[in-house]
Amino acid sequence: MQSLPPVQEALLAILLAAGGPVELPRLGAILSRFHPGVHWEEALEELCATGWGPMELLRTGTVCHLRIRARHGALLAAMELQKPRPLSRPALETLAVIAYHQPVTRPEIEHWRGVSLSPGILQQLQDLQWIETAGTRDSPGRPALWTTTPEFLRHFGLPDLGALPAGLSGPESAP
Amino acid sequence: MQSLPPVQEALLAILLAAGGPVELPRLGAILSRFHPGVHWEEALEELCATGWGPMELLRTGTVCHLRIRARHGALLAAMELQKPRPLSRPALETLAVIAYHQPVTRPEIEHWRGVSLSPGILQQLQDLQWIETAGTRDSPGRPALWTTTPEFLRHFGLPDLGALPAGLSGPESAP
Amino acid sequence: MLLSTPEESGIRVEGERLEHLPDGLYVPPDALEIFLDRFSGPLDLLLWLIRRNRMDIRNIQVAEVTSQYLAYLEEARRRNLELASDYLLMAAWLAEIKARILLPVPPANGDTDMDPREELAHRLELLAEIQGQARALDALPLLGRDFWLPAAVPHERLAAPTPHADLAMLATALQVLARRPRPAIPAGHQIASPAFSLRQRMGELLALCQSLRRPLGILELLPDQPDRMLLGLSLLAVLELLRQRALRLLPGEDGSWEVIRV
Repeated sequence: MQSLPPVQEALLAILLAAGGPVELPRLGAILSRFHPGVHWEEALEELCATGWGPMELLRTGTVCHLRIRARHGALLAAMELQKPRPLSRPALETLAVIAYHQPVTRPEIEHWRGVSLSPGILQQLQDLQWIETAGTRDSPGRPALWTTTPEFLRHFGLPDLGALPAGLSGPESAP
Repeated sequence: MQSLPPVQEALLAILLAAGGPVELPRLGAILSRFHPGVHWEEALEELCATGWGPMELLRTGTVCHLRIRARHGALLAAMELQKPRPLSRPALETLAVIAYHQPVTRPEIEHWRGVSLSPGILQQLQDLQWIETAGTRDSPGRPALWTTTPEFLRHFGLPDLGALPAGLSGPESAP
Repeated sequence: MLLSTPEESGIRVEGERLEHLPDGLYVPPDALEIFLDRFSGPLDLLLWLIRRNRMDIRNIQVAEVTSQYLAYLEEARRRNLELASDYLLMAAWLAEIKARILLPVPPANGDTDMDPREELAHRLELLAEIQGQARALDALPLLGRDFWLPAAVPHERLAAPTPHADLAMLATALQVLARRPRPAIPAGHQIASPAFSLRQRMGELLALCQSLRRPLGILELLPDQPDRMLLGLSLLAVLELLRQRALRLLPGEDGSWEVIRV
């Protein structure tokens, strides 16, 4: 069985555990700390050039991430691995607040949900093209205003926002 | 860089793309189709014995999955990808009632613990995606039935509910 | 371990660990509230008392345990500690069990009531079981603390599927939110009070810079009075003046900064 230089193994461990793109400066900082004196950039370049087993390593701008080689496409399609999972509860609640109370700012969403918003959620909903920003509120800090998109209407089969089913509105109105 | 035997590479591609446990019969069916005449069980056994780069391959019951080797723990902890928050004692006890006695209703949880459930606890466990409701009990009020989720198993490294450890007796239990 | 139980950690008073509580009232002054907080409820306190007295759950000396339990409650009441009503309910139940033990056993009359002592033992066993299971869960390795899993690696031809969400889920989520207790809406930060206003503070700072005609360091810009509001306003005023380009930032000595009137 092939063995990897320790810094390359560490690099792969980080990318595998992160489950998404990792910023190169952050990657470099951790690798230099755990493998002082080793050129992590060289290790990265080598992995980018050769890949590792079924994976390839991609570097775009200041991030890098893993991907399974194109040649395994037929195999993976046959596995039908990618079953849609339900939208996570925090994401669902955030989307509900935006849909029913738009336009809303991030602090308002946090107020409605009663918890602070973890950074990935708005990004995830944005990646799904269900929400977008539309201007800013004219209050201190000028927070961005979030609204749903036409793609949101299309995905949920709504002619317009007025067709959203009645959700109980809260005992108090939004701030 | 040396290359991996094709059936092992295919096996790893499937497990990596799945991002979780894969049923062995399904794995075998696909591998036999794409690599006819090759003993996929041998390839699996070899990978289980040696691991592969930063990962090890675990086989529990009829499923197998990948895990990052323990030696990268310090590195990944330093990455702070996900910081586990300690559970409060009431939350942990509530999770224990649900995990070991599912499906249970809220009044049943309160009966087991001998104290009423403060409102945030089920919410917290739900936000962690460790518990969910699965139908209602056919009794007055039709209370919701709580169960644990696949995410709960994943988080505690359990192949299935049958693998839950036996309860530990109290440090001061009667002699 | 994610948690500690009273049994494991003992009671700490002013940093001193008390392995064995003195007899009489078992918790020294001022520690009672912390002590009671450690229990998840009255049943938990009772279970602890029974274990501490080395009694068998199946053979509880109800009179003794009840008097100890009531002593805690009495002490809590004397110190005006707020106890959940569950604690009082338990006291009433214990009193009832005690009374029924003292009464002569009535002839069998088809009464299907569970022997109250039996029921208490049963409830305590349930709690002990749960606590053991909670400890077992707590001892399990935890993702992100003790082990790490590789996340799903994407493939270019297999786009990540759109997560499942439908309108019913959306409406339900909103209903759940409406029922969830929320912190009161913060009243917003009222910066302008009759005594100080941002505009006034900006004017004062500007006048100060103009009159001195030299770069001013941070300490000179802050108010003399130890007033939090005025301190905040002063910092805000500096930032606002910098933004309006009425002041300019200069590097000061040893890495500090100074401002000067433009």
